[in-house]
Amino acid sequence: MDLHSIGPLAWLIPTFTALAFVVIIGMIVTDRASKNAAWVAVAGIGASTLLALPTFLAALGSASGHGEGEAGGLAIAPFVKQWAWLPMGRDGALNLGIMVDPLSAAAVAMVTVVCTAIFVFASAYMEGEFNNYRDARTGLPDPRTGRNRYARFFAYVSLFATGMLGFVLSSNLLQALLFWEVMGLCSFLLIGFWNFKPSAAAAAKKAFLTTRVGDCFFFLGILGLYWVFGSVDYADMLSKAGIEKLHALAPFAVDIAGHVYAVPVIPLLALLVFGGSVGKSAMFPLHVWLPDAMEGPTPVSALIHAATMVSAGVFLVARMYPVFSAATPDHPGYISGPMFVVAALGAFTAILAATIAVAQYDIKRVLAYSTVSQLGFMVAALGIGAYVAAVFHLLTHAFFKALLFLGSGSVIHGMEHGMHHGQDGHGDGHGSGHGSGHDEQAAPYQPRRIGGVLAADPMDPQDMRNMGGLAGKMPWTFRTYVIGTAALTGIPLLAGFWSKDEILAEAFHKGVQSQIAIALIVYVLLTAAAFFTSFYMWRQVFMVYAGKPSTEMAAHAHESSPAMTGPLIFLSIFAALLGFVGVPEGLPGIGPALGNPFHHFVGALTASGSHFEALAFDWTPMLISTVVAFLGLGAAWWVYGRDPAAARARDPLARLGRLWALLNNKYNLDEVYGLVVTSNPRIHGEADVTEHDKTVAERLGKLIGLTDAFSRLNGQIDARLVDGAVNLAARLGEKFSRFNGLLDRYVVDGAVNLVAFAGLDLSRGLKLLQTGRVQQYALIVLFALLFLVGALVM
Amino acid sequence: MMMELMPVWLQAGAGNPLREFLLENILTGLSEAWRPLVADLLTWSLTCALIMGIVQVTMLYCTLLERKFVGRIQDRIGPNRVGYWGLLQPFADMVKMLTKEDITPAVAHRSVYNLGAILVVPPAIMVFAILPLSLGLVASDLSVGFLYFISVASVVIVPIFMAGWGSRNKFALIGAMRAVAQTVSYEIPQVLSVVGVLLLAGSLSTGDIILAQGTVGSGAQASQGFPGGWFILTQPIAFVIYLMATTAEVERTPFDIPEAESEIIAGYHTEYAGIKFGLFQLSQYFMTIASAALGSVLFLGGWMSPFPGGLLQTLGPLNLGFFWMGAKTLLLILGFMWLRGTWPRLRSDQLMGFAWKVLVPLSLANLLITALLGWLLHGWWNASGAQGLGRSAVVVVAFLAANGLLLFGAMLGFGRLRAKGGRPDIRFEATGVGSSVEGAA
Amino acid sequence: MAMIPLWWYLMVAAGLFTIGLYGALVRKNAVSVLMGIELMLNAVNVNAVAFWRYVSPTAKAAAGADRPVGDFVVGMDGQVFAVVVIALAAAEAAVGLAMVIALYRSRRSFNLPQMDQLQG
Amino acid sequence: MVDNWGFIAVLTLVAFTVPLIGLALSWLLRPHRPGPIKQTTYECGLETIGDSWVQFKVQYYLYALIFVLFDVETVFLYPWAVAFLGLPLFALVEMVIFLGILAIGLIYAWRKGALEWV
Amino acid sequence: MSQQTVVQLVFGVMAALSLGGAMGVVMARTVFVSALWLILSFVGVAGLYITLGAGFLAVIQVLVYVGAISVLILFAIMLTEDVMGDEHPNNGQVGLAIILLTPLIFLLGKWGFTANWPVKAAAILPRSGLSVDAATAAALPGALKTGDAFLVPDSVAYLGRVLMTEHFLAFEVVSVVLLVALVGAIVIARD
Repeated sequence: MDLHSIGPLAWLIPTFTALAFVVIIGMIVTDRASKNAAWVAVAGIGASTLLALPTFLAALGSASGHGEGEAGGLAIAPFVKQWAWLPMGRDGALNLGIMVDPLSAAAVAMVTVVCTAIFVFASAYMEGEFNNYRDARTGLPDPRTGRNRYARFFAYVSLFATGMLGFVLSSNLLQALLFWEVMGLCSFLLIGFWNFKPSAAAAAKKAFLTTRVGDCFFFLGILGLYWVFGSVDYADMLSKAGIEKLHALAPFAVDIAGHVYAVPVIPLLALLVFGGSVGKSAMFPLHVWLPDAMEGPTPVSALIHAATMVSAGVFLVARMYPVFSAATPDHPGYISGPMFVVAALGAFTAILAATIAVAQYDIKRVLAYSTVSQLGFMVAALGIGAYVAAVFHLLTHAFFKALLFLGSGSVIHGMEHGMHHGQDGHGDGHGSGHGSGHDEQAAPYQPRRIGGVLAADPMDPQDMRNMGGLAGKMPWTFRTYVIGTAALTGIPLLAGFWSKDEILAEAFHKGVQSQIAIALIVYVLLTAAAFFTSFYMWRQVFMVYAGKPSTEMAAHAHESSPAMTGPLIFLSIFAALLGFVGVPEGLPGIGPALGNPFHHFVGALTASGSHFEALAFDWTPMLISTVVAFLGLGAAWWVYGRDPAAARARDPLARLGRLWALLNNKYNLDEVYGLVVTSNPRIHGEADVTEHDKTVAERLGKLIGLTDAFSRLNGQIDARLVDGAVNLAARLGEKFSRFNGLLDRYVVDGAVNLVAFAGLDLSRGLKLLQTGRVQQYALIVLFALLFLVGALVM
Repeated sequence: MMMELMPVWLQAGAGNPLREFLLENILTGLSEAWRPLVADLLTWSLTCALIMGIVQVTMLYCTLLERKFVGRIQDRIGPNRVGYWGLLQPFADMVKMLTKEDITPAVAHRSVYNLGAILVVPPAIMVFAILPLSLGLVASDLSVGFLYFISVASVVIVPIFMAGWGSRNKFALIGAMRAVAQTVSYEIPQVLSVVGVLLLAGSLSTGDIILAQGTVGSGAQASQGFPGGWFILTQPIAFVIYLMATTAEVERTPFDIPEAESEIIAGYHTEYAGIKFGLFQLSQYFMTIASAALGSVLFLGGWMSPFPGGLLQTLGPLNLGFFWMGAKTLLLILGFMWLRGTWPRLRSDQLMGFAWKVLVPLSLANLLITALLGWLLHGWWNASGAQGLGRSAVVVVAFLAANGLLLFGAMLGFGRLRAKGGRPDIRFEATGVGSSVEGAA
Repeated sequence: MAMIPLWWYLMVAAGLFTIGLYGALVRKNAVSVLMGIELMLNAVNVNAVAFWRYVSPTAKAAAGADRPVGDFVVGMDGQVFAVVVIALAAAEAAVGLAMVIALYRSRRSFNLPQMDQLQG
Repeated sequence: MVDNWGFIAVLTLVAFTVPLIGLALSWLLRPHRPGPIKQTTYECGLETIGDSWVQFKVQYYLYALIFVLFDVETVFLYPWAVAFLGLPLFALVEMVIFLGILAIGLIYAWRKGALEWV
Repeated sequence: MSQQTVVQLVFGVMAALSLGGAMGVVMARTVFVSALWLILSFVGVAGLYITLGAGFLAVIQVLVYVGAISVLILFAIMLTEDVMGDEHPNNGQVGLAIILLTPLIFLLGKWGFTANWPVKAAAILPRSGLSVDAATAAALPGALKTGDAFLVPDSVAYLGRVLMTEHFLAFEVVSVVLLVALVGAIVIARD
């Protein structure tokens, strides 16, 4: 099919899901909510898929059909259709539109397919919500609210899919930001879906506010890019002309009141845009929201972690790649400033999250940190210029991570059924009065700590220490889960192997052969992270599936319904086979036969005209990564696989002592944030703020030279200030910059100096800044405006 | 379209014979710079005087007519002492108003209180600018005529609110709040119901709207656009909605909650006496007349003769437009009076519910079917060779059928709502006195 | 034509804008602040319509100077802008006043200086 | 149709004179003997309790709110209606969408009980 | 000349109404009275629209601002007890605001006055009933052909046509904004 015949219809792809959203909301409003809501949502995303796949194929056809050599016709001229949204003066308009290029075509196909599987899975998974909803306060069954909540869930996920599809297909940055924020809203709604649980409500707030910090940077970046290009259209920014403009601009002179300052504009803008990605893709230091996002229903976790939200951050960096790479002279092997930051942050996040994941017990939390770690892989790959590898990993990861999350959902579902079964058997009245059909963290229990690590809650269906022996109970879940794990850990021939290998190979090539320091660091860190990845994933498999059941729950667990296992099997096919589209051409045997179509398709970077040459094949990194993967598997077997039951009862690695506790407590990062960013535990997302946490916090407070008095004072100040989005965002920004380093500190000082320069008393100025009085803010804005205008005019 | 047909001597601006006469014969001594201007101002002033005269007299005798008519309905005679058949009664009332002592409550906010009474009149007079008296006898045929009427009429709520608030009296304030809430609620169905008419007429100008209702069939007055004749034929539901909404807009029985004397004395003008009270009455009567006139413009063909082929449109050299216009307006005014004589007052909740739950959905539906039918048929009625009565009959029957279907559907729908225990429902609820009910936070 | 110079309108708009901004900056009462904002929106509208009237392209410009075409204003951009701003002003007033009412319910006050916390 | 706002300006001036003339005439003719009892607030002879500038219920606001938004709708409806018969079907579709979205609002208000006058 | 004087006089009255009303808004002690001044200001702005030849906008201004938004404001005031006025209606930043606003109005005035706006010499506004030649009609979207003449579209119809074609996105977005405002305001205002 020709892209020019199907391309103009691409706007329908997000429209179908949006329509599903509207229809379901209509069902709720007219009190007609029923299980049909799920089918409306599935129909919506299904229609999107049915349109997205031909679009993808058409793009594929255009890319290979018209192109000469590697740079396909499509890559030179992506399909763009725009409508004027807001005509602005004579020179242009803000547009709404769609852009189909290799990147967006591949991403939109991935998103729709994965979302379809997730939606089908959710239709069965959320049945508990439908059937057994109980009022949180009275504990009485409340079928009407249950119906509505079930429908509302599907409305939200449909809107979520709309956000992602719209974002991916956007033809300009502003529209992308719009859909980006739609996703932000939906993540808030969905993470807090069980909002009667304080922890879920807190996690939702945390996710929302944390990503907002990134979004502020993103928006500033968009404004800056508009300032430079006079347009926010990708077609203008990423075209050859745009890139040339970028090169011409790189060190930019700003004339303020006669003084000329050289401002490195492009790196600055690139980093601002990257700020958005840091928030959305949960890079350090804004990664804290993602693990807490587990408070949402499991399909939501799959949605957020695999197909949509976090991919959006990586997608953004990939989309804006020309801007990132353009800031510096264009010679091979040179890593530009912003890319250096991207690579370092990515690699650091990868290893940080991978080590944290090793010490988690919650089945979903392990996967969450795994996601953070894998996102680190992708971002690091982009940072060292491995564009194709990063996009490839983005796609494969979406499939197997969705598979793993859905698999964990199936496990939790089975465990809950086991729990109810056990209750019936024992006549135990436990569990009544909780609000939902699912009991993810519902039971009241007294948290104990053993060696600084929270002990298992025996009624927690998500705690891996309560599992075991599920391989026999849930055969299909087990099989697909193993495929997903193998794919993620890079066992040869599965999807993750090829994509991860490509990243590592590029890093190896640049680090070892081209002698680029950052690439070498990235390579070492990522290889280590790959080892940990293999270790914690196989640890999880052994803990969950191997041996004899550790609890009654696990003993009575049973396989989920076909509506849930079906999507698992479907996704596992992709997890197993998708990698073959990106096999290096140089690989003896299958390589030349398969021809690496993915690289040829995506490798020609959209519009900018440049494209990526595939590396010459090298056995060394591939062998190393294979060895690393099997080493991790072996280590996991050695530690956990030999006697799974004992390992569940007492973790062998707990012998590491304080290091183990530190890892289990995520390097105490939440506590550090609690002290430095906000002392309000409500946005921690941690429901179980225990005495231990407080002692940790205090110790840390002393550690970094803060007295108890200071923390109390700080607590009081913050308690007054954490009262809303505006104030909080300002506070977060300010505190955060102080925490984060010299650059930001410089900005804050600059702002203060500005106030002082105006002749205002310094302390009064600071007081003015934080009174919460809107009119004073407005006055300050007016003052700043006049100052700027005055500076420009004179 | 029919410019050449119009004797434009009331029409403002160039071409008005009166203006030309003044220019050529009276104002010859003035400088060129000032002459047209003074001529304009003089013409306009004379026009104003004419309008004011007609409107004032109509208004005075409307009060008498109302008392007589309602008296008849209630088996009374009505005023019959002052003058023959009570014909001088309005003037006696006027004298009484003028000579009564003016009492301002001590606690009132004086300036707002007085301004309220003053400001309530001008909008009610200003709306007459766009109402045509006859063919070409329209003072200012604005291209936004109908909207001008609605917006100027909606200004009246501001002085009403000022009156209620400035009096600093609980009854007055509650009356004002009710009046405003009711007026704004019924403004929406009023405005929506007319959209169908405007759509078919293709203009907001009152002159154009009347011309679009050219007599059914062919003849000198056959409309060049819409062939359906008077809009009451093609928009009956809109007509009924418009009448109801208008009745509520001018706060007449059965929609006179704002001045329900059994509950809140006299509503927002409780504290007004003498001429100030009279000004409120004046404004209300003006608005009633203007609304009736607008109703006849929109739905009854304005100054057009009701007979086919323009029979009795002219009598010799005299255009009888003003007669037909007056007769139709009077008919609608009598309709309002009839309602007042026969209907009990509605309750607040019924009143508000009726506007939003019945009239607004109904007028929206009416608008949609009108748009659909208009779009389907207008190509045909513009292009088809079919002329005359046949073409008109097809259009009228089509619209009538659609209206009938709509009415049927609406009844089914509202019936189902009622059966489901939904709204609109009828519940007993004492409105009680004053702040205890409405003042509750 | 041009019986009134364009800059007269711009002056009036500037005055309205500044007065509205003054109201928004200094009034304690939240409703008054909203009124100030409405004034500012009106000022913007006056500007938009004035520019539409005085500087928007005419048919002559659109058709090319060599053609015998009247000087009709082409386009309604200024008016469309004003209409949309009016709609947005209505939406803004509706939500803003609803917020004021809700805040009043919890605080028993209209005064902005007392509303320095967003926690209810 | 010649828009003539000049006439309306004159009519406005005249319209303002009407109440003023009435007031002036009345001021000449009427007696003026104010007294403290006369100037009390009228409440059927009872003493007034509390200030009359009382607080009202939120229902009034909700009505005004819905009114405002529908009023704005008419701003768009009228130009559409006037131009409608010369426009393609697309205009009808647009307006159906426009009205549909607003109807959702009305239904929402209805279901939330914002239209109940209690 | 004289006609110009009168038109300028009318402009002056309208400008005085709008600016005086605006001053009243920020000077009045009672909120209710502030709202009344605001209405006066709105009426003045409507008058300015008329002098600009935008009759539809003037009417809309009265309908929406005077007839609707001010009602909303008045009702919001009545819903609260705080209608008595305040001895100190301003917060503490009057002086600061005046200091900052003085340069603002100076700047705005300077730009308005000195900027070289490309003012059209004799632009004619669309107004129904004027017939034009075919060449002009070709440049005017919506000119109707009746017989041999081309009629300039009525400005209201012209506006409707533009809203439905060129600016249809804005048009549809407005409906969504109104819906959101309606839902949001109901949620916020109800208990």
